[in-house]
Amino acid sequence: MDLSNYIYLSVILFTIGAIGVVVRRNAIVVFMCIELMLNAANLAFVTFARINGNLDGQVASFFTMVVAACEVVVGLAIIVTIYRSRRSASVDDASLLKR
Amino acid sequence: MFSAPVLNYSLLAPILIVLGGALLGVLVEAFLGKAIRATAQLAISLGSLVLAFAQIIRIHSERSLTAAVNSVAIDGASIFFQGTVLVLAFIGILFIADQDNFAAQASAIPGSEEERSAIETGKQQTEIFPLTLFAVSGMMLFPMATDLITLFVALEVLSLPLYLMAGLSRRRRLLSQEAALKYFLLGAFSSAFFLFGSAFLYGYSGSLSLSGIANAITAGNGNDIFLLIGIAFLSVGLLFKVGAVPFHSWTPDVYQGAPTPITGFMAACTKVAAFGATLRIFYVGLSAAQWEWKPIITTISILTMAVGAIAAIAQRDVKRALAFSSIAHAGFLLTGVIALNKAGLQASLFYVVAYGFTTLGAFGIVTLVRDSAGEVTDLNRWVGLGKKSPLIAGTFVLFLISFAGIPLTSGFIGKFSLFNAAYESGNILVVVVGVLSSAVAAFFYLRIVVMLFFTEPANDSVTVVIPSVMTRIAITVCALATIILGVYPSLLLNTAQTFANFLA
Amino acid sequence: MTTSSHLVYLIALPLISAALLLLLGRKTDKWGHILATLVSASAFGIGVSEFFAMQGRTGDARAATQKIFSWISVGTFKVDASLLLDQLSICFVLLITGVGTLIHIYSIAYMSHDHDRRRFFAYLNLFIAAMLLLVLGDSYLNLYVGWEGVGLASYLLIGFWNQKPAYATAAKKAFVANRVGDVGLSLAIMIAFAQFGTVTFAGVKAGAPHASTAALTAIGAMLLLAAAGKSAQFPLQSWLGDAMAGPTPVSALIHAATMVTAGVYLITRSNFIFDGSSTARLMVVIVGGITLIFGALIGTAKDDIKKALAASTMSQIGYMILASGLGPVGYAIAIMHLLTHGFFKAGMFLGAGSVMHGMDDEVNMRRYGGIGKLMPITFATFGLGYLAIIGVPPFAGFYSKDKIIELAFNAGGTKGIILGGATLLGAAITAFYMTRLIVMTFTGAKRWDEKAHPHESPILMWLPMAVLAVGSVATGFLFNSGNSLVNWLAPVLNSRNEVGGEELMKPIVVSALALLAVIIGVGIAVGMYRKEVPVVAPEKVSVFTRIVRKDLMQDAFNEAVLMRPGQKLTEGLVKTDYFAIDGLVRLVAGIFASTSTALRKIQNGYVRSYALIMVGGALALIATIWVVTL
Amino acid sequence: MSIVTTLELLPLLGAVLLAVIPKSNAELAKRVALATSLVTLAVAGVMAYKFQIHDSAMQFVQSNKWIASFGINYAVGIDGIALVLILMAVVLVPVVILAGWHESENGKWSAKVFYILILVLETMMVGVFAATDVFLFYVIFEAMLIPVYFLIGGYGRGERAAAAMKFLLYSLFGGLLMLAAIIGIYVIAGNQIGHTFDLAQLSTLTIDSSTQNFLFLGFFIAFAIKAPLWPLHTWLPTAAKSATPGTSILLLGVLDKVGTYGMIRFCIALFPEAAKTFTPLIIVLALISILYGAFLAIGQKEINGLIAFTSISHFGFITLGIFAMTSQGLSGATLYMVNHGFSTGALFLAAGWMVSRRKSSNIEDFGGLQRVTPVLAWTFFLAGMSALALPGLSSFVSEFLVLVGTFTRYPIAAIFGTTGIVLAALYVLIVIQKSLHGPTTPGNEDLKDLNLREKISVAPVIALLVIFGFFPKPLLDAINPASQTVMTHAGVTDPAPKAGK
Repeated sequence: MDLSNYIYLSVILFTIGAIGVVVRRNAIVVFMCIELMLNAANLAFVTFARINGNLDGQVASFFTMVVAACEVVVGLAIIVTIYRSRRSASVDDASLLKR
Repeated sequence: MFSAPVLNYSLLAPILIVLGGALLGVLVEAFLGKAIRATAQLAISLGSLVLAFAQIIRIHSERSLTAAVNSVAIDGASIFFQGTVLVLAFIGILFIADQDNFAAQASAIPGSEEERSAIETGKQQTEIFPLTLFAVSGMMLFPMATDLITLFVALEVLSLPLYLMAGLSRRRRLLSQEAALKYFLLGAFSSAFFLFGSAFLYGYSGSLSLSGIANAITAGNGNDIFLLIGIAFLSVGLLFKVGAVPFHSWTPDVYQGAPTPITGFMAACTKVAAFGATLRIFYVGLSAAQWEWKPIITTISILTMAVGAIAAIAQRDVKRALAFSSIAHAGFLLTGVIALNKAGLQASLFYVVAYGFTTLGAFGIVTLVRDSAGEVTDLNRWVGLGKKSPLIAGTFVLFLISFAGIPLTSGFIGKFSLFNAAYESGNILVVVVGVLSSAVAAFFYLRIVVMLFFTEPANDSVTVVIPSVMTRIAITVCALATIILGVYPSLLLNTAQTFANFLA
Repeated sequence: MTTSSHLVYLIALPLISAALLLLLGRKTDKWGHILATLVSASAFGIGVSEFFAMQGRTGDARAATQKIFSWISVGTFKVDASLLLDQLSICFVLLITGVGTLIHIYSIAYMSHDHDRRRFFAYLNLFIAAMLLLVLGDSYLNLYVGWEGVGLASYLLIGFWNQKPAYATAAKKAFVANRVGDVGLSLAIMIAFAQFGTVTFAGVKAGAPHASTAALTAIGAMLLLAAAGKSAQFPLQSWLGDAMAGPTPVSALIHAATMVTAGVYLITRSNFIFDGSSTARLMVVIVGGITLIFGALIGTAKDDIKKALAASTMSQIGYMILASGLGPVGYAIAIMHLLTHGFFKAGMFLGAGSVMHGMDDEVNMRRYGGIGKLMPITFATFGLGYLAIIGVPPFAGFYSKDKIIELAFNAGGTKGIILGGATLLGAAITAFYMTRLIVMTFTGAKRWDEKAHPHESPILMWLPMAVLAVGSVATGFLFNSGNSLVNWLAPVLNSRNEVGGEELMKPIVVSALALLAVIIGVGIAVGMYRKEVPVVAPEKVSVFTRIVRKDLMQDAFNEAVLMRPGQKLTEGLVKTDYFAIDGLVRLVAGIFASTSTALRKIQNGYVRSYALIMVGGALALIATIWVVTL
Repeated sequence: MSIVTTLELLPLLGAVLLAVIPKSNAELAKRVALATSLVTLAVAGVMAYKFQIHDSAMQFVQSNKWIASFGINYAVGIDGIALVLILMAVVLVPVVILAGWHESENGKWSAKVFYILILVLETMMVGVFAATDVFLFYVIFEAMLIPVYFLIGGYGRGERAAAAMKFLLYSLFGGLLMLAAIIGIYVIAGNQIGHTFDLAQLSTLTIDSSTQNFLFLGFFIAFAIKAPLWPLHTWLPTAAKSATPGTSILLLGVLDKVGTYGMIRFCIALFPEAAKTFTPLIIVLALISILYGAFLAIGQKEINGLIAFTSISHFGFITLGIFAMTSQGLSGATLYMVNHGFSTGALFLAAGWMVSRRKSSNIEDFGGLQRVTPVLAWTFFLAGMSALALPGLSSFVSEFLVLVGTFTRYPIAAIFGTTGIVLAALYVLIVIQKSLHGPTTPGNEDLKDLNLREKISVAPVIALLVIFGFFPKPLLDAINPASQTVMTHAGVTDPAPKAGK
């Protein structure tokens, strides 16, 4: 079947992720949406690897996963601390810094 | 069919040393007693930076693309940027060394018994040092990376530690943690864009390396939509890091929330690294597609200069104000990207150094202005500081004047060379907007001068703490650099000229 | 041309003494007035010796020049500080230094009670120096320096008692009116330079024949404006009356004998300009004619003895200006009247001063009366001056004024009739108001209150008066006998011997008419004022009288047309500056400030809105690139 | 090393010396400052003596590499125009120091800071007129703002902070426009003759007219702000009202001349064509300034504001003379710069003394001073006479030269300009009457007259006003060759007399 559909899919996933980041309040969910965007990128990489007929894209996707994992570690650490200190994971509550 | 990758360790030595230092720092943090921990950490960090710099000097004339299987370039620009990052990081660490700024135990809940005891018993955790070193290594890698993967990895390596460091303030921890959260979420968000952009560039060119992309663009037989999306999203990632409008929103909040020494470190070193990468990407990878991206980068640079300058006027918090001024400066630096000529590169090299010193110094001064509850960043309470401690206030004014780009300071030479490069490349509009917005910015800087010197002090308990030796050294160095680079810029300009080249 | 080496002393001496008296200040109070008088006298001495030296020389050699130093030299604009003493300027030198010295002497006594006498004499010397420079300068620019110099001296002397606000205002008024005239002089010089590439009299004279009539007319008009300012001619006449605020010797020297006649000097000196433009001459004549009637009318209603004399001065100078507008010989006649007038008017002013001296500074003639008996010498000298001015033969005024009337009639056609009529009318009115003055002051019953003790002035005061009186008797005959003065001046003014123009009527007839006019004027005056004079000016008088008392509305006019609009304009501009120009700047600043606040509001602290902004930005990026690449 | 450089270094040396002496010893600081400025004056005298009067080329030239990679040199050299302006500056500085002996005392900082700022400023004043490298000129042009900013803000009166801010922002705005223009011409040079900022070389460029117009405006606006030309003038009165007399003298007397000097040295020299294009507009602006400034001076209730507006009127005359582009106009304008420096200096000194004695700067509060403080009154009177360009005082020569020079090319403009002399008489005489004449207003009875120090400080200025009034030759001889060079470069000649013989 036509490979370009995978591209469309990745674009759709990325868009969903982006929308999620903008509309969802819970920090965890926001973070998930970002992960979704990363994976959309992965999908694009793999597909393009297939289209271009070289492996670079797939290699890239592995790197991405690793980096994403690190990001999870750091991200959760931050979110947890926030949650512990203010008993809420809502990103809207964290809005003391303004103006 | 796979051949084991060959690494040229001697050329990679600087960055490896820093990484090594970072790992060592982790071990120290784990095993050394609290008595000597801090000292050891400081020694290790500074030591590794010095060593790394020595290596830089050793390899300063080396040129190679194959140091790490074609994914990093050892060329003039990368060496210069690495050197700059190291020097600025060194000064940054001198500020960081003042442990009083950082949470004794990041994991402890703010105001909890646990935290209090940690402070009393001096169980000060010092993970800040290895984190800094990790960030530095990322910052060194970012400007030298020549393929999208390495760029992405470097980007994350420099960002992740910063996210954490932003949350480590001892006082106002809620704000600090909030800053960390915002920085992290938005940072990750932007790197997603970066990654997605890289994917599409790869899709367009079938190659991950900048040179490959460049060739593909010149060849011109790819799907332009991919190229377009690629450029756009990649730019989003980069512009976020340099803090350009409209991807700047995080800057004021994070700058305000993060511990001031970290803010200074971020403001200076991140800009260097980010612009290093940006310049390389646009000069090496995308120069052939300049007709696509020049207009938008021009628009963005204009927007950034204007918004940065104008928004600063109404700020009441010194750190936010400096954040906006750093945004404005990002705008000026972008003119160097648009110039897309050697002059532009040289100017940018000079500018990042000049700006780095000045901005570090400025934030360094902010750390000194305190009351019983720690730093005072409310500008209205800085009123009359010139009477209480003329020297500190005077130095701060010096930095402001340099920001404003008044002659005989490094800021002026930087602006001049950037605008000159932009004008040469025919972007006269940018130059005009540039000069006008610096006029606007000047108004804001002068307002601070008036507060410091010409307004009667409101007698509340704002004091200036006697700076620790290291802070004093750091500030002095920054001030001297600001003046010397303004009065006799040839020292650096010539160096910049020799190093202003990319290997493709 | 003879080159002389000591002309400069004429100016240097009084200038130095003025500087000394001003710089050394009170230290010189004791001998300051002596020094000043001696200096003035020695200047007169030099003048006389120069005069006789001149007599000794013939033809072109009579004129003497001295280059002192090169003053300004830029491109082709070269002006030397150099002096020219010719037949014309020597007349003035003698008048200025001669009358000047007499008045110095007079002032020693007159000002003896003023503890600033030294400053007064310094100013007088300053004036002498400036006035000499005015008449000795060999170029229009040098003349300009003297021109403004006398203006300054006049300003300082009118305002000598400037602690009285009215006096200070009078001084300012005089200066400003003169400045208006100076605009004319400056422009005349500029046009001259643009036309001839030089501003020396010789240069301009040489160039004049080659210049277009339009240019000459322009220069002439501008010179006339200058003359009007300095000589209180219509329409710049209004300052002279107020200038009487100055001490009386000043009025005598500056505002009667010398400075105010500088305008006449300027025009006669520029004869080569006016010869080239009949239009310019016509303007001169008109201005002169108007002023001589104007001044005479004002004179009829003045109760202040000095202001009455001032009005008469204005009118007499009108005669001179008129004459100088009537062709070659006119210049000479004008100068003749100028000289005679210098004597009798100065004399009468000193007389007035002497009266005031005796009446402790009372100036209102309605409070005089019958003083003649108490001040016989003053009365006598004044009387001689009086006979001279109204033109009774053989007194000085008769010769000069008669010539002018004759000239006026011979101007030809209706012009001649009008001008002649005007001069005749002027003569009649002059006779009227002068008689009125004499009658009210010296004759009739005494109207002063008991405090005043009129007494004859000391010798230092009456001696100068006497000398001047002699002058006002003899000079006319002297100048006229064998046309001596006209011939003397001929080389400079190329004035021919006989009175030009076609004779309308025989000279003897003109003289008869003039005499008739005088008799009528005197008769009316005697008729009106021989009987009791009310001590306060009667209120119920004709509109005409009221207008005349208000100096024919000259001040009202200036206020309504110049002052008030000027003040309005100033206030308007001050507001404009604040609200419009500076306001615009403030507006811009305000815009920036508000934009900044708006931007601050966008920074609302919500991560999600930041993310939204980023997404928007990203989309904008794509959109723009799209547009660009299309 | 060129004597010009020595002249620049001397005050700087003094400043360094001041920096090390104790803050407490104000008297010593004053003495050191005065001594330095006097030595500088002496050296300047030597320079003037060595100056070859008939040589129209730049003299005492010196050029060292500064920023090699941009072809920027420390290049100085002076011609007649620069010479007379430098002399004016170095004469005024000691006068200012001596006259304002106590000026530094009620400031925000110690006296020594005040004098350090003054001396640094003197260095820059010499440098800005001597610079023959456009970049060097710009650097000094901008850097000069800083000491003045602190002099106004730190030692001024009233709304000093706001005034200092307004001053600096206006100047900075203009300066930045000029920076853009400088970069522009630098780039053009790079394309034509290689990267340089050397004035002489830059003036040989061939620039197409539209670019030339833009670059010209970049320079001109900056200069029109400095030497305030209507409508860019509003900062000046504010500054003059707040600054100390000394600062005002240096600001209006010297710094603002950088504007008019720049018009000659840069606007006309670098962009002759554009200069011709804009001449009509500029002449109109100049005339507006002349009359507008005069009217507002008449309308002022505050004495320093009045002086400021008279200066705006005078700057109008100077600009008029410059752009008349005749030898009389140019030389006259240059001479005018010098004379205005002295006469405004004298005015500010006298006004300053009046204000400091009366503790008020409202004209209404003075009155009858001639009876109370005769010497002070005479000083003010003479300064005023020179402000209205009374013949016999130096300002007359320059004003008349400007007008006659203008008339030969633009008669109408000259006529309008000439009407300004009536207004001048008004604004001077009105303030003189209000402050010196009339009965002594209550509160002024026991004002002190000038003391010896004050007399000594103002005497030379008055003397110069009189001497140059009768003997301007030395100055003109120095200026003429330079202005000739400007004209020949701009390719204009004086109009010939109309009535040829």
